Amino acid sequence: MRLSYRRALTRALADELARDESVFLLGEDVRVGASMITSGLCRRFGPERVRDTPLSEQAFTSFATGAALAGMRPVVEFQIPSLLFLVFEQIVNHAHKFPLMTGGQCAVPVTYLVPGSGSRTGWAGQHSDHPYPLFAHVGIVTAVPATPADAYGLLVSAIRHDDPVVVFAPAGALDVREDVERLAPVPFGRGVVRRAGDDVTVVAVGHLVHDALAVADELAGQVSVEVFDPRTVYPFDLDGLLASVTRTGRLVVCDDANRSCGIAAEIITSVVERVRLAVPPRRVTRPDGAVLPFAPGLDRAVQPGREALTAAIHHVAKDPT
Amino acid sequence: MRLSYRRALTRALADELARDESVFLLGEDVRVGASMITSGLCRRFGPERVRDTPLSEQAFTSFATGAALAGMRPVVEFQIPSLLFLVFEQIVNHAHKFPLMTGGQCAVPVTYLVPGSGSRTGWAGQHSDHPYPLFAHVGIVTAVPATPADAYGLLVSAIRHDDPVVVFAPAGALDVREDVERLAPVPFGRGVVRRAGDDVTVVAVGHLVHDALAVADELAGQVSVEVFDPRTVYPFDLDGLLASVTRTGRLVVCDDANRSCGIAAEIITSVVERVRLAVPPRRVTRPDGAVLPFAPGLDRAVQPGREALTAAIHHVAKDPT
Amino acid sequence: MTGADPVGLYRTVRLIRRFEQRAIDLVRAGQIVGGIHPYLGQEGIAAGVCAALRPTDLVTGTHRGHGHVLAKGADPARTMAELCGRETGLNRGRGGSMHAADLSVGVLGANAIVGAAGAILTGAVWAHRRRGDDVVGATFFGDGAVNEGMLLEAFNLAALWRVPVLFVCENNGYATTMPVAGAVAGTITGRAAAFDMPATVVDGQDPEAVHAVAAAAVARIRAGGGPELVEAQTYRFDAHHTFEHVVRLDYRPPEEVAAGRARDPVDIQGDRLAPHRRAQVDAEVEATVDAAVAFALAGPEPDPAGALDHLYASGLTARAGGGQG
Amino acid sequence: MTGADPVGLYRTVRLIRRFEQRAIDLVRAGQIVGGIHPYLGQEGIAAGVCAALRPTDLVTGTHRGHGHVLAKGADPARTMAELCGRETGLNRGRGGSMHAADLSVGVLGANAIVGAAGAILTGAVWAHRRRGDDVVGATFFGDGAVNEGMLLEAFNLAALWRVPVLFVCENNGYATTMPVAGAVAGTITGRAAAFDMPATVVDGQDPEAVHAVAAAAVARIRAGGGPELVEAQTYRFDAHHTFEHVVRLDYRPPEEVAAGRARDPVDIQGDRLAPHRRAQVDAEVEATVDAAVAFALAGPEPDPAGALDHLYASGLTARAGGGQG
Ligand SMILES: Cc1ncc(C[n+]2csc(CCOP(=O)(O)OP(=O)(O)O)c2C)c(N)n1
Ligand SMILES: Cc1ncc(C[n+]2csc(CCOP(=O)(O)OP(=O)(O)O)c2C)c(N)n1
Ligand SMILES: [Mg+2]
Ligand SMILES: [Mg+2]
Repeated sequence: MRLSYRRALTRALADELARDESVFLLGEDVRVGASMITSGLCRRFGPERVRDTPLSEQAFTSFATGAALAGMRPVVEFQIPSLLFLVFEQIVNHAHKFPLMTGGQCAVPVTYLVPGSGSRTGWAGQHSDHPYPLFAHVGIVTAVPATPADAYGLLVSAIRHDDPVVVFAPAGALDVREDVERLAPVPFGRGVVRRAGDDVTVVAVGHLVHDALAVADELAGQVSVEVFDPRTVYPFDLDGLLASVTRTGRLVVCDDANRSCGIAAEIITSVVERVRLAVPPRRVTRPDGAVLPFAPGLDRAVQPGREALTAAIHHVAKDPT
Repeated sequence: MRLSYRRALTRALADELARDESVFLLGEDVRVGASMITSGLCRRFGPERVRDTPLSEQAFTSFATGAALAGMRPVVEFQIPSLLFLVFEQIVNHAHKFPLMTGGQCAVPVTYLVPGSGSRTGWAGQHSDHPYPLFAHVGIVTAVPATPADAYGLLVSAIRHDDPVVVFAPAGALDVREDVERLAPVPFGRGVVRRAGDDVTVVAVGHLVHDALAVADELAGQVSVEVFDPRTVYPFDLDGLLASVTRTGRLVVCDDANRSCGIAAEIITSVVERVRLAVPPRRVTRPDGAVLPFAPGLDRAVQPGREALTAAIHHVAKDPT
Repeated sequence: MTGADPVGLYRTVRLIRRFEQRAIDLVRAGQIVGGIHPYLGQEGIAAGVCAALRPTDLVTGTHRGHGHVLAKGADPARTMAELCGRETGLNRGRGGSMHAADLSVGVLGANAIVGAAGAILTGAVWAHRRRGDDVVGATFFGDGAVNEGMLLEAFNLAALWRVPVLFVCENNGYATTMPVAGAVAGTITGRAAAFDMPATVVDGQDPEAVHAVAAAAVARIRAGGGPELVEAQTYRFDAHHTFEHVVRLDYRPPEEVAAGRARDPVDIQGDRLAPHRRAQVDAEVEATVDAAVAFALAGPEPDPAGALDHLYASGLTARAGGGQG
Repeated sequence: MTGADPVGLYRTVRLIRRFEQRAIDLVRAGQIVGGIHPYLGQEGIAAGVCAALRPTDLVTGTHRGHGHVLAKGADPARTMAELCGRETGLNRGRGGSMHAADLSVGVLGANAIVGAAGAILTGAVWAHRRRGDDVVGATFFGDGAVNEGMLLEAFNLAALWRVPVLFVCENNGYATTMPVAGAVAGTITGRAAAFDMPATVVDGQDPEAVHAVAAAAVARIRAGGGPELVEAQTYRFDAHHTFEHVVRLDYRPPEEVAAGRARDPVDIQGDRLAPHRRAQVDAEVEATVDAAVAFALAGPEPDPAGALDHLYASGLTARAGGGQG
């Protein structure tokens, strides 16, 4: 079956809505499906389960928390990644903290879905963030699927999970298509080697997995690159990565968030705490404190790209042990 | 002059209010001084410049942004660290982004002051966060002073700085006193070696500087510990740290934020990108996703403490090269 | 709704009063760490509103939340144990004063963030209704909270979707040190009118008056009339927080405090009972509170090894933070 | 305030209309990347309100912001260059459609986050007043924004501190695909009443009516009467965003769209001019817009080496993200 990333998300929502009465969707323009993800779902499941909300992100995020406390499994769609900044308190201070603070009296199974995270070319500074490290820092399960099958499987797992989960669907991956045999839930904290290699391990997150694969193909013959896709950045599959990096001894991490205190830092630190690398590792990320400028050439310049990744791989591969 | 950390903050505010008409304070209960930091300032500078606000954190944070755009230098006090979650959008999406997005037409010189960040024993889950890595990630200048002189100097620098600055004054440092000769601004991105040593470099943040010094004293004779206080976690004084760690070859980072994507990860990664350590580095932090439980014994168990730091230092010092 | 039960109301206000006084003693004795926000003087509101609710109905409280938790039916002993941070507490000592919760009696928790609970309660009540449960919810908040955007968003959502919620504003005249007039443009009831919610003002010092207004509102709400707001005008008899017992903050004129304290809900309700009946209830309450304190202090402190228990309901385990790499 | 200048108002609505139409052409031609939120149909509001302001007064716009920027006096050529992402744009190509700003004419910027600008404008106006500048501010927002808590908090702050701000709600009936009735419990003007702000409803399709209401409100506000709200009822003639030109979303009945488009502010105002005068203005506007497009397309694209220019006003430099370690 040929499946697009977008349709995979739609399919995941539809399957879970059909499977479990306690699942419902909440968000802005989800009935009409302005994000192109929820299209058709209102017709099938009705406006009670595909609920359009007023522009009140804080209230509807907390409404989802309350509904989850009462046994529902809300999926909240956000139209813009930075809307997560607006509801950060509601997610981190309430949804995340309730189970511990109540001494285990409750669970808060909410999924926050951000279709089109990262740069959508031309949407500029306030629409182009990719804040998954913020959620990894506060300790909320955070998935950044790279492929249609993973988009399906991670979203399904998120909905079935008993704690809050954020699913970032990068704008740069929404148009990816692939042949999929079987759709199935994908477990959290289980990465996957997308391409085997011997010389350098490249960890790539989200849409950058595809860039990493392209670069690896280009470099084939010169450098043998192994591409590791963590799928969830929290929890992170450290064992999976260590299996790769203990072989290659060389590590590059490529991700589309800001550099400082980002997931690349976390990955590299977790590795060097345990394993001696042959050469110093490298990060290919957004700059510190990045704000994406509007003009397409500037926007691209701020994002991690294939050139920078190629340079980093060459650097790490050449570096004498 | 004997100065307490609290008084140092008050003094910094008073000096800047006196020096510059464009400085003003904004926050909840700042007139009466419920946080014990702004006490006496309203009497001296009047209620127009020491402005009590309704409980409308988002509006008054953005009000400060607007006032800054119009040439003022607001200092916004927050009573609880997690209130920064509530205004995260207002700070990150607006105050931080305006200069770039307008192509350099404006500056947003606002100081966000959080007196009593981290655990105030017994205030439990929603009052005990220490979210400085979030601001380091988004690229906002973030100071975590450890001493009264730095509390003064970093707050003064923050107020004079032309970009947003967050100043965390850890609860664990508020009662520190020291003899201070001269009060002066402290530059950002300039760390300081609080104690010289040869065997292991310990980077400690905020109140943990004092714990690190105590541990270093205890270990004197066994392990010679150098204690490095970065003072600002963003920008971070990497050159200063490298000077230390290239000598010792051993690194432990001790900070009171969550582990994943925290400042400890950033520091370690920045070091290993450039320098080969003799042995794997270590982190002493809060756990991943930490929520501070109420009971004092549990609260303590979740925070990084002297025992864990001592163990980490021993481990790193003993580890064969 | 049936009429008020004068003895029941008195028992509740008296219980909250004595519970708070004993809790303050325990703060002074160092048994409650971090202090509390005493509910003294405001007891009539929690008592009156919760008497209008059913056991299956839901409530959320505030940072000043013991009264709400007790009035809704949580065990005073386990509540006091929670304040003392004991394993025997409602939240196994993980929540403390500002987070005491007992979902088994419909208390979704006190909440330490001003204005945050309204939308949470609205979602919970809506979810129950979808399942066919005939519940309503009551969410308590202070006069300070009506300036929080997140609460105003919740007003809109509840009104729009006709979620059966009673919004209860405890107007005690101050948000910490900020007087209402310095913080609220317009009025509190006007905030409700903005969202087409009926609003009623009631004397919060009179437990029966509160009960009457709440019972009428809850009946309308349960019948599908949509959410309502009640503004209960009250006065906080003691400190904003017990830290004020140590550090004097100067913001309420002594005459005002004296006048406020003169209208005591415990006496107002107590005077409605025959003296011997009142004395009887007082004795019962005393025994309950004595037992609560004893139970609390006898409870074991939680084992630090379990500090991260329940961090994830899913059973996910977090890496620890110690020096173990 | 002096009375309306019919020609001036017409010039502005016509300018905005033609600017938007040409911008849509440039979106189709791939010269404006990311699309725009067209202001078509709502021109009378920006024109009428800004005609009631002085050059030194301040405004903030919205995601649908070109009209506000132009009406307040920004250069159409540099505005169009900004939309095209050129170095010659208002923001040196760093902002684009949703962030176009020109502080030199009092435009603190369009703002892409719904409901966010009100408090920012309030702070800026307050700061100017403290310095003794006799400015007022006008902040534009849609019907969707009145459900955002942050905007409601701003209403309270402005009203409480009597900051001279005009809150202008452009009620075009929809927030993206959500009709007002599905989102707003109560009324828009009731939101103002809640904070004791006077509110006026005006026909947003009639530029002179908008101007009259705005001028009267601004005069009261400037004289110290405190903030006010104007609800301008209008209709969006085109898509929420140009992506709808590509992807059809079904939410507005065709009859409604036809009826809405029948009341065109450009014609309503144009009909007040003598035909030759109108033709003259049209020609002037055409020349201006032609020149703006030519200027925009002739402007150089910014050098990627300057991608992080102005990230920090303080001159702090950020570490780059490339593979350079
Ligand atoms: C969002 C938020 N802002 C600030 C605080 C700090 N704070 C705790 S209680 C309080 C005052 C609350 O006043 P009110 O709502 O009137 O309730 P009261 O204390 O009078 O019962 C403040 C400012 C908080 N907990 N949450
Ligand atoms: C806080 C926030 N929520 C959601 C969005 C996404 N969004 C952009 S415009 C829009 C609709 C705005 O409606 P309205 O305020 O009525 O303005 P209009 O588009 O009709 O001019 C939405 C939901 C946003 N930009 N900001
Ligand atoms: Mg109050
Ligand atoms: Mg609209």
